[in-house]
Amino acid sequence: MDATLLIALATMGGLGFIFAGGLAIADKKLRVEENPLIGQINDSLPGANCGACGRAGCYDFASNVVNGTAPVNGCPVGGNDTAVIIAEIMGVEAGSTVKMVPRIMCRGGNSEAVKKMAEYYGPLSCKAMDVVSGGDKMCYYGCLGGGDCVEVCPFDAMIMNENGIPEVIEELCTGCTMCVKACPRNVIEMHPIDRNVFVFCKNEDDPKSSKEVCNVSCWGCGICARKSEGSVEMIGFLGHINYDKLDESKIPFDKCKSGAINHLRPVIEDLKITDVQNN
Amino acid sequence: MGLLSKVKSFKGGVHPAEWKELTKNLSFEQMPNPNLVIIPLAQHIGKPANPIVKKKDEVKAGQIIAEAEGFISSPIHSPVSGIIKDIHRENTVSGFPKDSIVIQSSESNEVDLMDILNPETITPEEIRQRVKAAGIVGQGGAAFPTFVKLSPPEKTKIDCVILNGCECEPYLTRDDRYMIERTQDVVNGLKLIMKALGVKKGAIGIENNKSEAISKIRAAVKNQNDISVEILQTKYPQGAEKMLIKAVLDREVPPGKLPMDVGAVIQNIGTAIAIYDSVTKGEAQITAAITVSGGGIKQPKNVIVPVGTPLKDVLDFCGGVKDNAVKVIVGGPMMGVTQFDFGAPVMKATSGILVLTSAEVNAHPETPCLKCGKCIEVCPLGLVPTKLARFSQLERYEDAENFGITTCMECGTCTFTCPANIPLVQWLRLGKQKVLTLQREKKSA
Amino acid sequence: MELFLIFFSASIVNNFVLSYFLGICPFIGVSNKISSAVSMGMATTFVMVITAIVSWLIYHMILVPFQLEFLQYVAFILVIASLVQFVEMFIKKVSQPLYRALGIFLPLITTNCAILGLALFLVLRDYNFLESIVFGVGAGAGFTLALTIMAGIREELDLADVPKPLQGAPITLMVAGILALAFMGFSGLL
Amino acid sequence: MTTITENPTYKLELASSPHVHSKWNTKQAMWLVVIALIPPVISALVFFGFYQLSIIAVSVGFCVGTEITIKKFRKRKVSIQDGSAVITGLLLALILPPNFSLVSTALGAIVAISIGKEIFGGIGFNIFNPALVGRAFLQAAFPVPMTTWYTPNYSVDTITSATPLSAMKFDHVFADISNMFIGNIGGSIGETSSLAVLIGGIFLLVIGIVNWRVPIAMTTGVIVFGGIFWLIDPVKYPNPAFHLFAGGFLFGALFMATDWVTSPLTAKGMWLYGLGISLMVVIIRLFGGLPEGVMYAILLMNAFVPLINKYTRPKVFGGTV
Amino acid sequence: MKKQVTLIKEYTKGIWETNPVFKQVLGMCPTLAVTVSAENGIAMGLATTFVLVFSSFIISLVRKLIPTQVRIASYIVVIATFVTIVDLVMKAQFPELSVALGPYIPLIVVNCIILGRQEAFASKNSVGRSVTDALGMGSGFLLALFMLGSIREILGSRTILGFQVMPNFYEPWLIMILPAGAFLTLGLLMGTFATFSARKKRIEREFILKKHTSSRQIISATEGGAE
Amino acid sequence: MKTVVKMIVTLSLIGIISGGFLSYIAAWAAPKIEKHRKEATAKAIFLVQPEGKKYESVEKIDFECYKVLGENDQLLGFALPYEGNGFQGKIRLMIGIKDDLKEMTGLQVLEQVETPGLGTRVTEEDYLKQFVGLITEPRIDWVKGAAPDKSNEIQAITGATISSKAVVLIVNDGIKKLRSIKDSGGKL
Repeated sequence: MDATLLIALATMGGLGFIFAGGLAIADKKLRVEENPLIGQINDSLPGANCGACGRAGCYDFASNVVNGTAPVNGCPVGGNDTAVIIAEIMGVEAGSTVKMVPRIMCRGGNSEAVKKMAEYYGPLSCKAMDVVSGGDKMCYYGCLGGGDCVEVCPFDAMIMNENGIPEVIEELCTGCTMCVKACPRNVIEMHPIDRNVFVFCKNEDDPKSSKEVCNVSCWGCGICARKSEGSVEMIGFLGHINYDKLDESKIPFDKCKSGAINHLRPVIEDLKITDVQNN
Repeated sequence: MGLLSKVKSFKGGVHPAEWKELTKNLSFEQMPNPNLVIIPLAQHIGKPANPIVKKKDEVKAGQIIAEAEGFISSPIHSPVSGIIKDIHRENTVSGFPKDSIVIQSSESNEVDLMDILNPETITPEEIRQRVKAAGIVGQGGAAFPTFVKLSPPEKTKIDCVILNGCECEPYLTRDDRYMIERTQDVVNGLKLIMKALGVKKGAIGIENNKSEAISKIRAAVKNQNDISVEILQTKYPQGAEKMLIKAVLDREVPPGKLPMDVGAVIQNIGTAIAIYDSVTKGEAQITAAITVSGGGIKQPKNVIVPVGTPLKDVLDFCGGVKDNAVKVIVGGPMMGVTQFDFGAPVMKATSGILVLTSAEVNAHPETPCLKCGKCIEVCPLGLVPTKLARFSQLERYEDAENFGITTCMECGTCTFTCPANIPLVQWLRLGKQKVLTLQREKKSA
Repeated sequence: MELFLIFFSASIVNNFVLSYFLGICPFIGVSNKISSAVSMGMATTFVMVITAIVSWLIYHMILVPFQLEFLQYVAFILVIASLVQFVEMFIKKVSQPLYRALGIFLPLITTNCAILGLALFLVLRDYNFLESIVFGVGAGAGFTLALTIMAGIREELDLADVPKPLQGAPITLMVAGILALAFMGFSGLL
Repeated sequence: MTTITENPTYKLELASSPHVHSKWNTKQAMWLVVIALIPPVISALVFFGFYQLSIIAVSVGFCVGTEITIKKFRKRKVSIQDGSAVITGLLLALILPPNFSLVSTALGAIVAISIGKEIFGGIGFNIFNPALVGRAFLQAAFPVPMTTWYTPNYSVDTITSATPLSAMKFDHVFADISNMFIGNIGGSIGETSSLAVLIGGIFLLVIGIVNWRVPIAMTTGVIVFGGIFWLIDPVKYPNPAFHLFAGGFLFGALFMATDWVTSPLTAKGMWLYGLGISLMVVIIRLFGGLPEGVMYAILLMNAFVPLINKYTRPKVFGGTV
Repeated sequence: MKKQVTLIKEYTKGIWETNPVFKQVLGMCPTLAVTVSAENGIAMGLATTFVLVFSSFIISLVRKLIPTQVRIASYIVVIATFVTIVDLVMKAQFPELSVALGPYIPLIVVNCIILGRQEAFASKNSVGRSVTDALGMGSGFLLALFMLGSIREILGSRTILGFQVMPNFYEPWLIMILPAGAFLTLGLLMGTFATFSARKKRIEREFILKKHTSSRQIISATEGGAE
Repeated sequence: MKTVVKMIVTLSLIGIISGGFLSYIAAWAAPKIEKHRKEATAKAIFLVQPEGKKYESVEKIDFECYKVLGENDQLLGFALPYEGNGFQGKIRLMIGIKDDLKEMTGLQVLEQVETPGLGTRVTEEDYLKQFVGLITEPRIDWVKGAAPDKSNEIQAITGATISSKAVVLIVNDGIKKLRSIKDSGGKL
């Protein structure tokens, strides 16, 4: 038995010696220089090389993260902890500035607001509607109401309201801007969450045209710009709020006939779930 | 006749119901000037024309009201005499509003004409200048400025001009009527084009369902050795440039290339007539010959209307629209655009106005793709529409590009065939636009 | 003929993935694109062949003569782990294109049960040296085949409206289940 | 826009081109397939008795029920009227052995629709033929009842019998071709009568619902591959005609392999697919452990279809992009 | 660098939150192969847990001594040693079980769960924490294997842990003890888990949504402006 | 250089420790494993030779075979572990046969990987007991669907014909091998 033990020790020791030596030499001779970030990220990964991320092993995933082709939270094994570490390595800061949320710059929904001339037949998707004569709404600037932004939101943070215009659920929104990219009309803009005043229109046409297609469009009368001492500027026939100089009290909301310049309705804290349940 | 053995064609395609008998035997009628004409500044591919008139200016019919802007552009002439009412954005038949000149027409029927030239002694350069000055654009639908087509780059060798008499879109009979009523002018127009390009070979491709036109044209070119009449199988989209070249010359135009690159120039029958008229009569392109047809119109007609006439006036001239109409289309039923605003005007390249009833449209609700492969079978360009549409739907534009989406010419055969009624063309058009945008961005970056 | 049967059995009838459940992790992980599936398959086949050779040698030259069969797991896995690491470094140094095409899949192979399973099967079935190599090639081919079919199906499923909870691993497993059903048609071929 | 005219009295549609449409639609095609399945159903009743009607009813019923349930659960539009679930039910019933347990039939139907189709997202997205998935599941779950066959027109004390294929495989007895053509043999409910299958199948071919390439490729393939072995040893191996009319070959070729969803998209692909199926059929029948291989062959080739589609994509007009 | 969580949390996360089978999709080979019966599942789960815990113990103990280049090789040798121990003990003491689990015991060596935990956790944490984590992961794995094994055994052989639970007229589905059945069951089980997670998320969302609709922030169009 | 030394030392050390530890465990386990194996073999042998009391390995042949001895050490017959191809993989049998090689005393299946529920039915008692007292000359045959009427026939299992057949073929092969040794004058 002693012989077996000795041979076993010798064999395993020998194998260990040979392979450690081989790897050591290989490490010295075959080392290839690369982006140190990859190595750092690789070290922070579980290293199981399980392929659960869909990449060919941890190293591949790490280099993909560095190249920007893989998300920092792409490793399901490491979970959240690993994601935070990787994000730190990559210098992706989270939550250092004010939260940005998307705002929909159009109110021309299914109600009387926007004129429709014909019935659209085809896939209910904004991007598809846009290629068929620009959708069935007469306005060529506003929300098409196909709900592409709702569809694309990875956090289910958007809903279509009863008026056929999308709405953001701020609690769920992470500010990923997917909806902004999905909108073929560029109606959705990112704004700091504390901004309250907006021009809810994108129609750049002359007053007559924009008035004709929509009741709630910016008619381009410019009264807000004239009275608000620089809080609002007119670019062409469309008002733009200058958020640097914004003074809410100066804006003549009651003078805007269409209500295109408006503020978000303040959150009414008391109106809670009980009310809805009663309905 | 021995025709069958000689019928040429291409791979793929479909056979939609023709409906040509509605207007096949009706001669052109001249429509009176409307009260108001709307002239979009972008009636052609390329840069929109630049207006040279102001509000309240008085203009005469045939007078230039907008100049060509750059090489690929075309000047625009006033189709009526009257007063400029406004220059602003108006809806157009493409479905998108464009900057337009609105003219209130007056009683006067006076037309400004250019000098008449002799087609026998005219030089190629003179033809090109006249075509440019007359603002002629291709009548095939794309509205490419004809002058540009007649001025190929030095290196490009062109050996054949093909006159496109296929008119493969259902309903439309304009080219058919032109070939029957103005047979000799068509041939003379072709000769002018051949002269302008210095080409010795000309061909007129006609689908074999237009027997009257075929026999008339044949008679007209009997003694011409340089012009041949090619009888083509009646199949959609026989009249597409690439398909026509394939059928007549057996050459394939590579994706992203022009017919010029394989030595061919295609011109529409209507364009040939316009060129002939501009030379022999000095007329600018201020009228459009269109077929007004479909089950939803009271009196189907072939009419010649002033460019800029609102659809409403044309439809009224043809007796008005029946109550069971569901679609009003400008262009053919396969590639045309549905209209929602009858105030939109007829443009230079408008070939027809169709009013269809639901029986003709034969629409069914969309169902999931069953991968039957019929769209692939009929696609004349060898694409896989079902995959491309799905890629475009899922915004996988890179894959779509790899599958050759930019080759698609939106001919509509796939959607026509699709038993699941998937709006393939719509998705393909979307994908194509996105891919082209992405390509441009990549290039500029 | 015997060799052919070993190859056929290892690659199709007793497919490692579909009837022995070996190498499931990469089968689920790396089967989302045909191109990477093929590369992964090639890399695995390559390592399988080398493993077959080396572990046969170690087992028959060292472990059996010294009656150390109980060390086989430790010895085999040490061999595989080091070998894979070594091969990876080597390819990375020698050819960058080859590394990108094949090498990046190598780390994934260390913990691929199919490799260790192969080594153990060699011992269990008492294959001779040549048979071992053929077995390695066959198993690799079978793995590549299963992976490529799955990748093709998954590329197709990317376009499908798969229910959300089933997306990813669950649908892959279920497709594998149906594939296993279909491969049952080959049972009894040998 | 000064010239917008007021809405006319009729409703206008805004849609993408083209604005006309061919006469075919999926729903129509599906119900025509159902019609084409009537001859095999009749042959089933003629040869195996009216009990088979209850199998068919249970199968169809559970297929339809499962589809409705899943669609409701997923909050998707229920599209049962397109007939696809009915077809799956009919196909599944027709490839089961006669006098099969109704409970198991129901299980097969549920599996066929849920695992064969709905997990992929419903009709159009499935990779495998749902009816065959159901049948393969049953074969694996209940191997004994699934391989218990009855002679046609059995008497009260049911007699089990071998199918021509198992007779060929295990006893080297070749059945009479004319009996096989008429259907007077043991086998699955709807597969035995080549005549009935041909009537339905040719109907589909003539009206152009199924592509002719797949059945023709399969027939060619089985004649060639089967013929090669027959020429090598006519005593041991059956002749090609036997292959053609035995088991579920014709049924598979005309109704199963031609399924739009699970067959390749292109003509070239269809040829490859058909030949692949027939090669596997011959191999499994002659050398495999199982007597019949059409089902497995089609399932296997279904798995290859995405790859076939990828590599037989038509050439883009005028060359590559 | 990392938030320190309680040991209890460290343990329970392996069972549900990051369950190695259902969430991380690791260790598929033994999961699928041995779960023909609940008993086999338990045995495999225990064996894996044993190896996992002891490897974690050893590796977290010596984690600072091992140079990175030979890290994987060293870990895997440690793991393989414990697997061999399990194998030998099983052969010696439970020969029947050893036949049933057959060639899958050695494959514990390459079970991604074990190497994964060593790399991700044991090599960075203290002994106590590593062992707790290993126990949690092991329990999660055991739970998953037991569930899968039970379902397959009940449907495939009408029994659970050897006791008949399904009535006699129930005809066992043999497919459940075949590879195909394993794949399908695991797929469905994972789908069910995901459905539950999704439902949990949806309920949370609906709660927020209710709050949202009651305090809607965008004025609807009909409310218009000043007119 | 220091890391190289460290690498080599670490890995070798781990290897040595592991090797030592495992030898220790193996030394403890080996006799037990051997015992289990013997017990399993003995169990199978006495199942196929129910009257046997003792057995010993047959020497000087190149395969495994056991002589089974009765109460008074008289030779009852042989127990032959033999394997061959089944439907899906190898089937390993323990064949019990009388010393004249003309009649079987029993059959046990040691290992098989047949289709569960179908092929695995060859391990069932109903099938195996057919082999008790079965005449092996000229060879064992099988019939399908009906009770056998000859003394060298067994009934194949419905639905598992191939596996049943395979078992018969393996038994025939094994007996043939024994017989050839006996015929060539070899000592069993």
